[in-house]
Amino acid sequence: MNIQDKTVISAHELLAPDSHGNSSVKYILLALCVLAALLVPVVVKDPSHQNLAILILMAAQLGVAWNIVGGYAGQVSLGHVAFYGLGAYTSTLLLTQWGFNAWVAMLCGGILSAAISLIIGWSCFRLNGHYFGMATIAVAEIIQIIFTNWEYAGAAVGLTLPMDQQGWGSMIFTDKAPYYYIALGLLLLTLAVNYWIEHSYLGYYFRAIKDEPDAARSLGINLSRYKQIAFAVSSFFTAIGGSLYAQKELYIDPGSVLHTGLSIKMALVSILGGVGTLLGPVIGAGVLTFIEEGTRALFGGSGRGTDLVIYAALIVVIAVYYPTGVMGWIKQFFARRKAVKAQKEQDVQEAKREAA
Amino acid sequence: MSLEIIIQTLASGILIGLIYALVAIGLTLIFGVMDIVNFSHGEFLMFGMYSSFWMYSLFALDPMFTLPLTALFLFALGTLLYKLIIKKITNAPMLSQIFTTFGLMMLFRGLAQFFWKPDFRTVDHSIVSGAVQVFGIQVGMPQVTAGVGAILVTMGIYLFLTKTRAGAALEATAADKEAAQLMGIDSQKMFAMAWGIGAACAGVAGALLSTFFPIFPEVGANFILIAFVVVNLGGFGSVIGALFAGIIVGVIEVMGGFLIGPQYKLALVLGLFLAVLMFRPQGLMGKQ
Amino acid sequence: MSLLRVESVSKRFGGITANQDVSFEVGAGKIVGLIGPNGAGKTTMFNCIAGYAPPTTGEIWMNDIKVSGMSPEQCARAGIGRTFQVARTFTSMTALENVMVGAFLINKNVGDARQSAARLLSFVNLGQFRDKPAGSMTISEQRRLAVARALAVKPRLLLMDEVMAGLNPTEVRETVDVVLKIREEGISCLIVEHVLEGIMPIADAIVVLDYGKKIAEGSPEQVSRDPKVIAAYLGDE
Amino acid sequence: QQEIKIGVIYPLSGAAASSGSEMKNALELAADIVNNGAKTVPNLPFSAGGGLPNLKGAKIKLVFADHQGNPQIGATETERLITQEKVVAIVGAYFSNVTATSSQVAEKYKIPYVNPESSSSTLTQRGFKWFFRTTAHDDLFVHNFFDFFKELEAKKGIKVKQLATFNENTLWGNETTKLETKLAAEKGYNLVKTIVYPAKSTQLTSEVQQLKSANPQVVMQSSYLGDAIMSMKTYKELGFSPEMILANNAGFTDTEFRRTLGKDADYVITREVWSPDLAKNNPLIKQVNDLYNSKYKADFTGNSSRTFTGLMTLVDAINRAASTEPEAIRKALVETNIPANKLIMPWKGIKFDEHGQNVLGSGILVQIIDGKYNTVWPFDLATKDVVWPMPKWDQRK
Amino acid sequence: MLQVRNLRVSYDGVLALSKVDIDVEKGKIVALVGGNGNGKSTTLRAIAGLNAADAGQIVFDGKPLDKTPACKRVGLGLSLVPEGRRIFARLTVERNLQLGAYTRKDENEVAESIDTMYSLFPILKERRYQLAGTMSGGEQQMLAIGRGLMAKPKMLLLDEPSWGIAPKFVTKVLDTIQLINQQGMSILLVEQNLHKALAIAHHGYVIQTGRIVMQGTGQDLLNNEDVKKAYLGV
Ligand SMILES: Nc1ncnc2c1ncn2[C@@H]1O[C@H](COP(=O)(O)OP(=O)(O)OP(=O)(O)O)[C@@H](O)[C@H]1O
Ligand SMILES: Nc1ncnc2c1ncn2[C@@H]1O[C@H](COP(=O)(O)OP(=O)(O)OP(=O)(O)O)[C@@H](O)[C@H]1O
Ligand SMILES: [Mg+2]
Ligand SMILES: [Mg+2]
Repeated sequence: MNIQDKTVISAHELLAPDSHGNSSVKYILLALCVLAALLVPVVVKDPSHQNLAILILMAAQLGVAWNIVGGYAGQVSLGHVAFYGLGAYTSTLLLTQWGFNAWVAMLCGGILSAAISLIIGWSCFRLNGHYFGMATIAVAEIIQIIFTNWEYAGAAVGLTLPMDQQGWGSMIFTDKAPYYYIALGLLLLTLAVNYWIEHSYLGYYFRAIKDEPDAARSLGINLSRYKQIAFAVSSFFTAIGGSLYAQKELYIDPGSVLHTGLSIKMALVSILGGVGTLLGPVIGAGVLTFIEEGTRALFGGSGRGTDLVIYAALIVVIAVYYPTGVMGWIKQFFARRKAVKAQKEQDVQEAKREAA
Repeated sequence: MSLEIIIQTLASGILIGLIYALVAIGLTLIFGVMDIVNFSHGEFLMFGMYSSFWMYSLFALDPMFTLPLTALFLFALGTLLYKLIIKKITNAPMLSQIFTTFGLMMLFRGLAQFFWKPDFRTVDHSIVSGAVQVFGIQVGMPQVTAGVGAILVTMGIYLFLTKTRAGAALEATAADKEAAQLMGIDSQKMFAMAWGIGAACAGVAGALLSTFFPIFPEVGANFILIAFVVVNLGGFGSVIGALFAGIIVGVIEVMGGFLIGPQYKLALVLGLFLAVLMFRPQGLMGKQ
Repeated sequence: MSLLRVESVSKRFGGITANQDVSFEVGAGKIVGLIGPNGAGKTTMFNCIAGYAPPTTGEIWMNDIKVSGMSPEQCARAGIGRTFQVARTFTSMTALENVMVGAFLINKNVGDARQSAARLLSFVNLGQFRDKPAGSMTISEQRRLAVARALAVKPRLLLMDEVMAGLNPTEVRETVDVVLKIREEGISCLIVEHVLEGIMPIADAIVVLDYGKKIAEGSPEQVSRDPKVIAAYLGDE
Repeated sequence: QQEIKIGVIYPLSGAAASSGSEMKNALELAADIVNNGAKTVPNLPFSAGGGLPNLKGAKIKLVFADHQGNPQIGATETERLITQEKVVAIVGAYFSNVTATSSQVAEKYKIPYVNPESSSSTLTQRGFKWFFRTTAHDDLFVHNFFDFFKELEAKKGIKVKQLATFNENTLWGNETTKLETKLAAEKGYNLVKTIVYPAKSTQLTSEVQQLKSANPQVVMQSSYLGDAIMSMKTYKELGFSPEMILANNAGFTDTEFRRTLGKDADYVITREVWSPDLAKNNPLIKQVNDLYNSKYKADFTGNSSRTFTGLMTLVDAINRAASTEPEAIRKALVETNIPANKLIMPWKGIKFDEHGQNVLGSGILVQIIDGKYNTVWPFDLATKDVVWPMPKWDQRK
Repeated sequence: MLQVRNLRVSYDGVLALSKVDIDVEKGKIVALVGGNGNGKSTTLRAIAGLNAADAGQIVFDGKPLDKTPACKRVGLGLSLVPEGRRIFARLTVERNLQLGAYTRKDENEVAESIDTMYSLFPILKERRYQLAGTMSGGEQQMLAIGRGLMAKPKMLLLDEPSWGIAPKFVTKVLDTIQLINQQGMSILLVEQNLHKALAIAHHGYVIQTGRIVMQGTGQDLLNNEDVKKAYLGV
């Protein structure tokens, strides 16, 4: 079964000094990006645009979290929404039923999700490729069914967060800006953890497991332990993303936080940007959200689903023509330039040799 | 639970299970040959249903008579789809393949809605209608026809794969595309054929379903998850596995729904599926 | 003192017996060749020792640790390194990164791992391929890379499955040198090889399998004179 | 000339798109009547055309948005409508869960939100100030069922004792089940079976088997179209003949339901809010329905008529406010008092309580006979006598 | 029989072959030798059509092949036993052999050929219903050779046929090659067992970093000092 991602590139490679200028330039660029991101709510006043920015950040954060297990470790989970929903439900219940501080509730949701991911991983990691993907879908569906029927969690009716308890303790605001900063902070945190993983031995282990699990074992790597680590970290951050959703929309139900399409979207974001790369999901989230919101704003009122048709067509075109995502495309671009150069040199040398 | 109810639920479960199997066989075939999970398979089913519906509503042709046409139409659609799109992602990473077929799923649904409106359509009078009485239980005639059709098609596909040269070539291509080429097998043709046959299976399932199931752009969604479970349970790539798994899933769903409560019937099927995977990670009849 | 002890190991796959009651030892710092006709059960024996396919009966000991029944990763931690008959490199990584993955077992620090990996690459004469993606190396290069990778976990015993296949005599020589250097590091080697020019001159002992059974054991000279071995394996030349 | 932008948010794509497009039609008709007039319906407010008289003939402009049945998209789109399109009020959003999130956004921005057709009773229990619902909600509809049973016994001597509920597993089905269970207990009925089933099933055999073995007199059912059709087919196939199927609107009031099932759809009673035969008591209904029919080749349905009414109510408020200021519109909405004869609904009028709920709305029950919906309850509005029990499957011709 | 002219092949822009010229006359064995990674396999793959040529021509049996896809070349009588076996792991041994004869129509003849393969490699007969992937490395190699022969090609391209084969059998394999050659099949052979390969070859080419650097009769090359030093380890 061919599930390896042959065309994958590492961010390390992409950001390597030789391909993108030297590394201090890189850091300055990075700092500028963060600064720009911090200024968005100050510059963009329109709440609807701010909302768009938040949606991008949230989608990016989910993509980055998914990427840890789906991209780096190559365990294509198609049921990540389970953790998203668990996070959203846990924090909301703790907040509304137990009066928890929202931040603590959020953390609890993350920890609970990570713990549950260990159980799921324990049973599913023996499965290969598509079987694993399907098993995760099944788990997510089961969790959705449970929540749809669980009275305490509001069953199909869902849960509402109290809009009147505003403030940082309950993480409920009328303004968009606080949500924006929370989403940004969360994204940066997830990226930082991801970056750290990628550059530590874990990142190497994950990629090794993805490429050749059998060979990885011969090097003393306990496959399920490291898959578990990837899965747990990933589900922790996914759950936190779910909590943030609940805090922002103030209403959750199984249809909105446990919907299978969302799992796919988390993966799409990564794929679109470049699987197994640090910044790929961020770029992917930007592109996807723009396509999504753009087509809906432009064609959504027609009543014939034109927006969906265009959105879907775009996805297909991107998947077919840019299978390695934006990052892969960038890399290919540079690689081709390099190759053309090398070819020329080779030809020149050949000509010289011929002449000699 | 009386004996009558047991037999009745069993019969209903088997009949719906056969339909699941037929949908799943197309999926498993495409997967087996190309290693691609076709998320848009439910939409093939939907196209099959619409094909039957339109021939019925425009020309008053019964879905049973137009079934071969529907199969042919879907075969053409499958091969065309392969040539236009899937061909380009044959060697792409698994994730972009998922991405592509998922996009196709949305695209097909969108197109169906765009052209045929989101309304529910039905074939209200077909030559197969009413119910038959067997062993003291009632079973719907359309369901029985569909079940028989599903068995026939499955057997046909199985014989085709195991007994014919083209079947062997398909298997070889599935195993190693490049090596198959070295045997003189045109792998492009094989892939196109796999998509054609896979789509045709879904088309036939659609035609059979159209006599008793409402037709609407999103109808594929009702079947696709179960079809995936069936494919997995049977083992990716195994036609006979899909047949058995389909029946098992159908029976569990109906029986479980009756005994435990309908709201948990899908959970039950999924739970069983996970349990089986724990012991047989490659599915019931899958190859390791 | 022997490092590895294989004690009457049998391995069956359904009706096929791949190994039957095989016993032998590998001494510390020794090179032992495991030879035999195709299908004699050599690779299977490797899989038993390295934990990939537990023996049906019999035991395998590494010093005082019973490794039969342990998982591959536990075997690796117990000091058994291996290469595969099919190279199985991490194709999306560079040569250096491949070796680093191995090095992390000893030291989780990335910088240290990079250094020791670079050393090992030069050790197997792949220094110039440092940053080449492993997927685009030839099969024989990948095998040598696999040797470096296996060495990175600092094994006390290295199992090498046909690392000299597909090499021309000059390249075989180079590889032999690498094996000798490995022994100098104090690492024992158990080598499956059909390229006898490569294994016979350097082996301290040879074990011969045929149809899963051990048919001969001894020094290379003894074994190559053994009529049973000639009949089953060497052919009369 | 001023243009008044009103945001409307409905499921225009996805699973519920067909209902969505129907409601979109109704809204466009309403807007057209207000802006361009309609001579055939002189009694309908604003049918003179020429926009809103109190706003110097300002025309209304509908800005459509599609929420795809997704609560998050609903919220996002509502925000877009408010901040980008600068609409003065919102009408939406059909699905109760989407209405929940999108009305929350409107509440935050202090923009009036008129909800013509979401039936979850919780929506008006949130203490919102900007939320107004013109339709009656599930609570009331379920009460209607039990009132019907009581009157059935009192006036027709038909005794109903054994009930079963058969509702789909969504917000709507769940709330309905809860209420039905509660009321059955309170009013002394014997609830022999409570089934919640997952929507979008591929088959309903086990559910019907359960019903059959519980053997209730009446099945109270909530299903959308696909499931409604499939359940009827399964009833027939398995020979399940309760005395009555008392449906809770949705799939059972869809035109396709009758078309597909033909005779097999007969005798089912379903809760409705509107029916063309009501024209007997209120000529306005026929006039407006004819207009709609001439334009879209279909009759109004419970949904489209309510949506129409919702927008007309909002327009009435804006006109009375004589301003496009949200606060002024809200005030006008609070003071709404539209009499029954200005409506195309069988309601006593429109008047909101402090929660924004119209207290004068109500439901009706219609029975399908010979492929047509006939109002059978309230008895004083009935156009046909109720047929009870429905004949067994094997005794129909 | 086969003329390769000015062949140039690259992987992702990196040149693997440049200006390769090779001729194989009808009924001859031609050996292609060279060190690791010098482009031997690439040459064979390009001839078989698995790798697209950037430039150059391949003419087989008088017919230029540049437009012919790999699968059609088999029908013309050109068959490759690829490096690394590439047998169909999940199919049985016998099914593998049958597939080797995919382009042949006459079923009886095919059955006969299978028997021939079984007599050539008895282990295959013993394991005919075993899944090919569970065979030992060397067994798989034999199966790969047998499968290549099943096409009854006019010309056989062999990429390291003795890879992983026991010494006793290597001789047998090379003998077999000579035998089928004597029955009229042309052969282009890549083999690291230089002594044996050049001993049976009528003609040989030496390839280095993607270009042909030397050619001559098998014996000439064996005696050549440079070859001895570079490849024979003398
Ligand atoms: N999973 C398996 N199932 C069935 N038979 C197997 C399996 N693995 C190996 N065998 C059989 O066991 C025997 C020994 O195989 P093994 O791979 O150990 O041989 P080997 O000595 O390494 O041969 P070679 O030199 O050709 O690589 C072979 O006949 C093979 O067909
Ligand atoms: N799939 C590939 N992608 C990129 N580069 C490749 C690929 N296959 C081979 N190469 C490169 O092409 C060159 C020639 O490789 P080739 O396999 O033809 O060599 P060879 O002579 O057959 O070597 P060996 O004796 O190891 O089989 C090598 O430098 C190799 O790295
Ligand atoms: Mg072996
Ligand atoms: Mg080669």
